Amino acid sequence: MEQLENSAWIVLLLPLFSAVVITLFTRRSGRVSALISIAAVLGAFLITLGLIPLVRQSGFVKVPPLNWISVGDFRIELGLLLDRLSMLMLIVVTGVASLIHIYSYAYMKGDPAFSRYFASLSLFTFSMLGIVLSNNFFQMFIFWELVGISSYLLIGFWHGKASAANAAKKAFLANRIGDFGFLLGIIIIWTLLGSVNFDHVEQRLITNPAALGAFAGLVGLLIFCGALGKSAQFPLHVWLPDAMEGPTPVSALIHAATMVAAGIYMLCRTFFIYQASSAWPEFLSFMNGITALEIIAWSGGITALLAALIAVQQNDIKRIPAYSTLSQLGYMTMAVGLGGTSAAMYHLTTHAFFKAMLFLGAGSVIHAMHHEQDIWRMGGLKKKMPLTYWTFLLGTLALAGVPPLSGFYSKDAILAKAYEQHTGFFILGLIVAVLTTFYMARLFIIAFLGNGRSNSAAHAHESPRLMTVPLLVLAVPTVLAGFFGLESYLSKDASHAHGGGINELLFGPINHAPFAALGGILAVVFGLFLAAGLYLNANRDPLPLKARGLARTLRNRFYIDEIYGELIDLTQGTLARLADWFDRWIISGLLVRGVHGTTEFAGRALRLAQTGNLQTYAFLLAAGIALLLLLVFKP
Amino acid sequence: MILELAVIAVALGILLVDLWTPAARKVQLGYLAIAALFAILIGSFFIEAGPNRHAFGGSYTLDPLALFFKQFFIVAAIFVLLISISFADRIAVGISEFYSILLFALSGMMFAASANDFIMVFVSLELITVSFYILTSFQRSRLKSVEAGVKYLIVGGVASAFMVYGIALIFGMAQTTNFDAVFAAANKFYSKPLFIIGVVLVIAGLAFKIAAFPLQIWAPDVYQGSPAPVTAFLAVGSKSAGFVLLLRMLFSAVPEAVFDWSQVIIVIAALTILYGNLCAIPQRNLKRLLGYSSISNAGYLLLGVAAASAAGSSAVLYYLGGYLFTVIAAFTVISILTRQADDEDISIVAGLHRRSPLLAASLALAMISLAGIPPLAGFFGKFLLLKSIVERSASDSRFLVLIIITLFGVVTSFYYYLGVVRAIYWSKVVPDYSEIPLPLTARLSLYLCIAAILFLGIFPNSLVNMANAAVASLRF
Amino acid sequence: MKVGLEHYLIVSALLFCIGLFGVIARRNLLIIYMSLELMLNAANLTFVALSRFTNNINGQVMVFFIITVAAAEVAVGLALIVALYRKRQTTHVEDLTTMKL
Amino acid sequence: MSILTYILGFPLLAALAIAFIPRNYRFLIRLVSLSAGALSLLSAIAMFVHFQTGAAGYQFVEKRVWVEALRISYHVGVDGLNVGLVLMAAIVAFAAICAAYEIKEREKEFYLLLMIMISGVIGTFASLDLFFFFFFHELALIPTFIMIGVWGRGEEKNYATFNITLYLSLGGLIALIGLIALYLQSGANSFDIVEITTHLQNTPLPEAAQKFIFPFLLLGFGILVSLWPFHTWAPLGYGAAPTATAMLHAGVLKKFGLYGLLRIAIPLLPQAASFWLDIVAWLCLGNILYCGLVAVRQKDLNLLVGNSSVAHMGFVFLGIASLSIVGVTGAVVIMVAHGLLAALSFALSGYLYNQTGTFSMERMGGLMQRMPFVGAVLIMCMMAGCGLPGFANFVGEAMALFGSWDKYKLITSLAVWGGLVIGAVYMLKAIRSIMHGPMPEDLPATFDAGPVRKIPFALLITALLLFGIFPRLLTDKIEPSAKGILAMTKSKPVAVAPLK
Amino acid sequence: MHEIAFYLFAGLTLLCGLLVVANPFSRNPVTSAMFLVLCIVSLAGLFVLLHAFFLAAVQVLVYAGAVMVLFLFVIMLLDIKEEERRKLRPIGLGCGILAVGAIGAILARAYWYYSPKNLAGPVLEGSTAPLGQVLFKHFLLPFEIMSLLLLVAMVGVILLSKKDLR
Repeated sequence: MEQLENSAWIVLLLPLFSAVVITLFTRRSGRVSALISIAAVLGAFLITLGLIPLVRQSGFVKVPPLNWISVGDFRIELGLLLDRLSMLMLIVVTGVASLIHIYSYAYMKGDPAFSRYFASLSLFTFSMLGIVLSNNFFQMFIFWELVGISSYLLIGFWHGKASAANAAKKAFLANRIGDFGFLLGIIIIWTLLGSVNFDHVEQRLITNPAALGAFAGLVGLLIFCGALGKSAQFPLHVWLPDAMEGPTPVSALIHAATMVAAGIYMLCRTFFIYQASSAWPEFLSFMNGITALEIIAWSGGITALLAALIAVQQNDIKRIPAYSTLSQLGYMTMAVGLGGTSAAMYHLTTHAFFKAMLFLGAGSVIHAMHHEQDIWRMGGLKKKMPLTYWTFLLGTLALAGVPPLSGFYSKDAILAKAYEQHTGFFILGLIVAVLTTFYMARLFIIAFLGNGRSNSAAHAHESPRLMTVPLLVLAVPTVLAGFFGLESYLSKDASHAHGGGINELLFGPINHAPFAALGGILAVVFGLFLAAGLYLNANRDPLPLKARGLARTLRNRFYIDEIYGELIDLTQGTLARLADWFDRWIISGLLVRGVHGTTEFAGRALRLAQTGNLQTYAFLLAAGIALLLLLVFKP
Repeated sequence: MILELAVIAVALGILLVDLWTPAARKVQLGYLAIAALFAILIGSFFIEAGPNRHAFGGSYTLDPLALFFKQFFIVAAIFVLLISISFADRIAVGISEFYSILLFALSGMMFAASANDFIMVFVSLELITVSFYILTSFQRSRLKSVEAGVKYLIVGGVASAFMVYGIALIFGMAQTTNFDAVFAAANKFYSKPLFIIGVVLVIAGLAFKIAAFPLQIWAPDVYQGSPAPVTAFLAVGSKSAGFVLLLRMLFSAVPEAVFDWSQVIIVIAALTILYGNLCAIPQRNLKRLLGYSSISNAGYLLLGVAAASAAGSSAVLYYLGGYLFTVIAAFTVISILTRQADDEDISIVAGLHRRSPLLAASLALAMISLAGIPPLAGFFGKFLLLKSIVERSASDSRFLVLIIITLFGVVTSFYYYLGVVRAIYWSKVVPDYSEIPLPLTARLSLYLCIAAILFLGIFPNSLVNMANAAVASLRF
Repeated sequence: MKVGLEHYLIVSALLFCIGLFGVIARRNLLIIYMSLELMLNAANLTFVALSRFTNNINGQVMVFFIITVAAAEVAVGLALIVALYRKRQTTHVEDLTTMKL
Repeated sequence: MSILTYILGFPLLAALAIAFIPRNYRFLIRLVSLSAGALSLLSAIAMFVHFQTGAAGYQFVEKRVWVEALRISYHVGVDGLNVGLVLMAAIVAFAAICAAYEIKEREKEFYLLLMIMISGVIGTFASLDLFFFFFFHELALIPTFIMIGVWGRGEEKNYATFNITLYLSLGGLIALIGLIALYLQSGANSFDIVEITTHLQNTPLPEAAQKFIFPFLLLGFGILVSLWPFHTWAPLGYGAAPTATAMLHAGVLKKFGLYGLLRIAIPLLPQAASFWLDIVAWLCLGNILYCGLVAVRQKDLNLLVGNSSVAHMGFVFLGIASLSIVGVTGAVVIMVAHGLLAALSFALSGYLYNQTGTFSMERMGGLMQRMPFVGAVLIMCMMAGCGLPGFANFVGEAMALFGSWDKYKLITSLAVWGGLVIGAVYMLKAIRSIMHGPMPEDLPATFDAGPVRKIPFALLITALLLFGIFPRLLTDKIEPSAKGILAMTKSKPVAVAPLK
Repeated sequence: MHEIAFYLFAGLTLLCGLLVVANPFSRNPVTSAMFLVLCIVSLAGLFVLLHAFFLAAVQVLVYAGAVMVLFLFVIMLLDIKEEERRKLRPIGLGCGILAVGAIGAILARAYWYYSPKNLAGPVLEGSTAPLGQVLFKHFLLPFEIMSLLLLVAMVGVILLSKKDLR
C-alpha cells in the first residue's frame, strides 16, 4: 500500500526528471529528448490510472509529506493530496498531456529547438501536476508560479518573433497580477490561521467559521485573484488570446485543457474558505452585504458573455477557440461562484477533452495550410482532411452542448445550478450558449464547408497519423465523458452518487432540471440556425455590413487591450516616470549632486580668503583671535 | 638632556666638519648626521624616563611623554635628512648648514618636548621657529621660497607676540611660569578672566605651530613655497612640537577643571577641519594640497585634545606616529617628482604607476592613509581619535556637533585624497612614460615608510601601548 | 588718580593693538616688522609691570629672553627682506602673492 | 587556526604572492588567484557541511588578542546567521575571479586588488569583533575605488567612482561612530561582539543610550545597504564597475549593513530598534516600489540590474523590521540568495557588455538565438529576480512577507505588489529586449560563453537552485540564531539608569 | 611725580607707536624707524618707573642701539623710497580696525575690571643681582637655548644675505 501511495511522487517527478535530463544532457538530440519526454508523461499517465482504485477505495489518500521549511510557525510540508478531485484532474492532465506530447512530436518536427520544446513541455506538465497534487496553499502557489513560467516559455517559444515574445510577457504579467492577490491571500490565511495546509485550514474554519475575522471576504477575493489571472477571467483575461502565438499543441494543452483550468480547480480545492463568513475589513466597509462568491459569479458571467461576443467576430482559427475557452472558463467560474463546484469541475473535465481536440484539430488545419490561420482563407477542408473534419465537428457540437455529447451534460449542470440560484445568471448562461453555438458553427462552416478560398486551402491534405490519432483518442471522452456522471464521482458524500441505470445517466439532466436542459437545447438550436443562415455559402463576413459599429467593437475586443494599455501607462507608467524623474533630478540631482556642488562651492568660496596677501592674513588671524577671545570672555 | 646635547653636538660638528669637507662631498655629511641621529635614537631607548625627573627648577622634565616625542622627532629628522640628501642639488648654498639648522630645529623640538615652564615653551618654540624661517627660505634663488619665508616670518612673529602676551597674563595671574606651580595655584585664579584670556592667547600661539585656526592661514603658502624636505619637517616636526606643548600645557598646567577650555578647542577643531578640507577640494598644487591637508589633520588631532582624556591624548600620539610616515612618504615622492618636472601641479603624477610603481604605490598609500582607510596607519589613528570624542559625546552634545563636522570633513577629504590616487592610476592625459630614476636614499625611505604605514595599521598594539604609557604622566 | 597695575596694563594693551593694527594696515614689510616689535614691546611692558606688582623676578627674565629673541628675529627677518628685495625689488606685501588660493 | 582564517587567508596570501609576480606573467597571476579562490570556496563548503545545525554558540571560532589596551581581538566564528553568508561570499568570490577573465590590461593590479577585496568581503562576515567587522568592510573600499576607476566603464565613470566611494565612506564612518558608541556605552569594555552581547544580556543598555546609538547604526548601515533615499550610489556605481567588482560589491559587501543591523543593532539596542524599525518598514517601500519603478524606466541593463538590486534590499529590511522569526529568517535567506543573484546578474550584464559593447538594451535583441546558454541563464536569473519558486530568492522573499504581514499590513501588501508585479515588469522587459525579438542589424558578432566562462554562471545558478529547492539547508541553520536575536529584542532595559 | 612721569612716558610711547604705524605726514620708513626709537626709549622710561633698571638699559642698548640701527641700515641698503600711496581699501581698513578694536576692547576691559587687586603692590626692586642669579641658576637652560638661537640666526642671516651663490 505504502509504495502505491508513494508512486504519486513518481507521477509528479517523472516530467521534472525528463525536463532536467533534456536540459542537461540531450539538448543536441531532439528525437531522444522528445522520446524521453513522451515516455515520462505516458508513464505518469499509466501510474495515474493505476492509482485510481486506491482513491476509489478510500476516497482520500494522504501521501506522507516532506518537511520543506520549518521556521517557527511557518511549516511548509510538501505533500501530495490524492482525493477524488485531484484524481480527476490528474487523469485529465496526464491524459491530455500524453496525447499532446505525441501530437507535438509530429507537429513540431523540424523545429531547431525541438529539445527545448519538449523540455518546456515537461516542465509544464510537472508544474501542472504539482498544482493538482498540492496539499497546501504554499505548495500550490509554488507550482502556480512554475506553471506561469513554463507557460511563458512555451508562449514565447518562437521568441525571435516579436509578437510571440510580447505575448509571453503579457501572459506572465497578467498572471503575476493575479498571483499578487493569491500570495497575499495565502499570507493572510497563514497569519490568521497559522497553517497553510488545506485540511488544517478547513478544519479550523469548520470549528470556527469566524477565524478569519474581518478578512474573510477579502481573503476569498484575494485567492480568487489567483484564479482570475490563471483562468483568464475578466478583467485579467487579455493575455489568453495573445497566448495563441505559441505553438498550437501548447495552446491545446495549456490554454485550453489544463493550465487555464487550474484557476477553477484551485477555487474548487479551496472552496471551504468561501463558506466562512464574508466579512470585510474596515476600509472595505462599502462591500458589506456582498459575498465574495457573488463577485466571483459576476466575474465569471461577465467573462463568459464578453468573450463569447468577441469570438463572434474573430477570424483566426486559433483565436476563436481561444475566446471560446475564455467564455467557457467564465461559465465554470460562474458555476463556482454560484456554489456549484462539482458542476464546474464537471464542465472543466469535459471541456478539457473537447477543447483540446478542437485546438489539435485547428493545429492540424494550420499544419496542413502551411501556417495559415485566417478562416476566410480556408474552406472546403471537409474533403481534404476528413479525420480532422469529423473530430472537429464532434468537438464543435460538444462545445455547443448538443446532447448526448459530454458538453451537453456538463453545461446543463451549470445551467441547472444557475437556474436554481439566480435567474439573472441563468439568462446570461443561455445567451452565452446561443453565442457559443453561433461562433463555433460559424468557424466550422467557414473553415470546413463550402469551397477553398485560397491556394493552400486547395492543396491541403490530411495530417500525419501521429497527429490524427490523438484527435481520435480525444474524441472518445468527448462523446462518452458525459455518461459517467463525473459530477457524482466528485461529490464527497457517496449517497449523492447515481443509483439509477442508463436511463438515469442519459436523461438525468432533464429529470432533474427540465427547464435548464430545455433552455440549453433551444439555445443550441437557435444558435445553429443563426449561423447557418448567415454563413452557409458566404464568402465574406456579412455581419460587419449589417452592424458596422458593433462588429468593429467586437473585432477590436471591446477595445479592452487598448484601454488597459492606456490605463497602465496612466498609472504605473506615470508612477514610473515620476519615480525616475524624482530619482534623476531630485535625489541624485538636487540632493546628491547638490550636496556635492555646495561643498565644492563652499571650498572655492572659502579659499578666496587665501589671497596670498599678508595684510589679509594678518586681519584674518586677528579676527580669529578676537573670535576666540569673545568666546571665553564676554565684555 | 643628554639627547639634546648630543643633537646639538652633531649640529655643531657638521658646521665644523664643513670647513674641511670639499664642496662635492658636503652632501654626504647628511649620512653622517643620519648615522649620528640613529645612534642617538638607539641611545634614547636606554634613557630612563619618569614623571619626577625634573631639572632646572622644574622647567625641564623627562617624563615618558617627553621621551616619546624626542624619539619621534629624531625619527622624523632621520627621514627628513634622507629626503634632503636627494634634494641637495636643488639647494644653492650651504647644504651642510642646511643639515645643521635642521638639527638645531630638531634640538628645539626636543627641548619643547621637555618644556615644563612657559619660559621654556617660549624659548624652545622660538628656536624651532627661527630655524624654520631660515629653512623655509633656504632656496633663496626661488622667489617662492623667499616669499614663503617672509610670510612664515610675519605670521610667526604675530603668533609669538600673541603667545608672549598670553604668557604674560598667565604669569601675572599665577605669579609663576612653571607648569606644576600653575597647576598648584589653580584654585587661586579659578575663572579669572585674565588668566583665561592668557590661556587662549597661548593656545592661539600654539595654533600657529600646529597650523590650526585661527593661525592656519600661512600653511598652504609656506608648504608650497618651502623646499620639500622642509615642508615635510614642518608638517611632522613643527606640528608635533606644537601638540606636545599643547598637551602638556593643557593637561599639566591648566586641566579642564580650571576652566572649560574645551569649548575653545572644540571651536578651533571644528573650524580647522572645515577650513582645511573645504579649501583643499579645488586644489591642484600637490604641495599646497598637502598644506591644506595638514590643516585638516591638525583639526583631527585637536579632537583628541578636545576630548580631554587619556584616550584622547594617546590617540593624538598614535595619530602623529602614523602621520609621520605618511607625510614623509608623500613628500619623498613629491620631492622626487618636482625634480623631474619643475611643476607641482597634480598632473605630474599622471601615469606614475608606469613610470615608477614604487612611487605610485607610496603616494597612493600615503593618500589613502591620510584619508583614513584600513589597513593603514591613518585609519587606526582616526579610529582612536573618533573613539575619544564619541566617549564625550554621550554626555555633551557639543561633541556630537563636532563628530558631525568631523564626519563631513573626513568624507570631503576623501574627495581630494582619492583625487590624487585617481591622477596616479587613471589620468586621461599622460605626458610621458619615461621611467623615473630613484636614488637609493629615497628608495630606502619609501620602503621604510610603507612598511611603517602598514605595520601601524595592521599591528597597532605596540604603538598604542607606547602612547598610553606616554600620556600617563599628564593630569586629566 | 594713583597709577596702579591696571594703568600699565592698559598702556600695554593699547601698544599691542597699535602694533597689531600696523601689521594689518601697513604694506611695507619693514614697517610691518616695526609694528611687530611694538607688539613684543607691549608684552615686555606687561611682564615688567606684572613682575613688579607680583614681586616675581621671573617676569623680567622673560623680558630678557624676549628682547633677545626679538633681536634674532629681526636679524633673520631683515636678511630675508634683503634677499627678497634682491629677487623682487620690492618690500610691499601686495607684491608677495605668487602663491595664493 | 580556524577554517575561517583559511577561507579569508587564502586570498590574502594570493594577493601577497601576486605582488611579487612580475606583471607579464599573466597566466601565473590568474592561476594563483583562481586557485586561492577555489581553495577558499572548498574550505567554505567544508565549513558549511561540517556546521552543526542548532548547536549553541559560535563554531569554528578563533580568537587572538590584537590590541589589548582596547580589548580588540581578531575573533572569527560562525553561527547560523553568517554561515550561509560566508559560504555565499566564497562562492561569489570564486565566480568573480572567473569573471575577471574579461580584464585584459594591468591584470596584476586588478587581481591584487581583487584578492584584497575578497578577503575583506569574507572577513567582514566572519568577524565577531566590532572593530574587525568594520575593518574588513573598509578594506574593500579602496580596491573598489581603484577598480572602478581604472577598469570601469561608461561616460560617468569618474563621477560614479567618487560618488560610490564617498557615499560608502560616509556610511561606514557613521556606522563606525555608532559602533564606537556601542562599545563605550555597553560597559563590556571590549570590542568583542560575543562579550558585548553576553554583557548586555545581563545588563541591557538604558533606553537613552540606545536612542543615541541606534540612529548612527541605522543611518550608517542604511547608506551601505542603499536604503531609500540613500540608494543612488548603487546603480550608478555598479553601472560603472568592472564585472568582478560589481559582483562582489553588490552581491556580498552590500549585505554588510544588513548583517550589522541583525547581528548588532537590533539585538543589542532593542528598544531603539522597535521605534526605528517602523520607519525602516516604510522606507523599504521606497526600495521595493520606488526603485522598482525606476528600474522599469531604465534603458541601460546595468542600471536596471543595479536598481533591481536596490529594490531587493527592501525585502530584507521588511523582514528585519517585522522582528518575527519567519521574517528575520527570510531576511537572512534573501541576503544569501540575493548575493548569488546580484553576482549572477552583474556577471551576465558584464558578459553581454563584452560581447555587444553596449549596455543599452535598445541596441540589443534576439540574443537568445546566438547565445542559448547565456540566454537561459539570464532568463533564470531574471526569473529568480522576480521571485520565481525554485530559486532561493523566492523562499526568502516569501518568508519575509509572511513574517511581516501581521505587523505591517499595508506595507506588506504593497511589497507583495512590488515583488510580484513591478519586479516582473522590469525583469521581463529586460529579457524581452535583450534575448527575445528580432536581432538588430548593427549588433556585432556575439558568441555564447565557452566552457571556461560558463563556470561562474553555472556555479551561481546551481547555488541559487540548490538553496531554492532545499531551503532547509539555510533555514534550519538560521532559525536558532535568529531566535536568539529575537529573544534579545524582548529583553527590557533597567528602569532609569543614568548615562555614563 | 610718579603719576606725571607715567602719563608722560605712557603718552609718549603710545603717540610714537601710533606714529610708527600711522603717520599722517610721512610714509617714509625712516620716519617710522625714528619714531620707533623714540617709542622704545620712552618705554624704557616706563621700565625705570617700574624699577626695572637693568631691563631699561638693555632695552635702550639692544633695541635702540642695535635693532634700530639694523633697520636703518637695511632701509638705506635697499634705498627704499617712501611707501607709495596706493589706494586704501576702506572695507579692509574698517575690518582691521574692527578686529583690532575688538581685541583691544576685550583686553582693556579685562584689565580695568579684573586686574588683581590683592597683590603685594609695587614692591619688586629689579636690581640686577637677583635677576642674574635667577637667570643663571633657574633659567640657565633657556639662556643656553638663546645662545643656540642666536647662532642659528647668525648662520641663517649669512646664508640668506650672502651675495654670491656658491
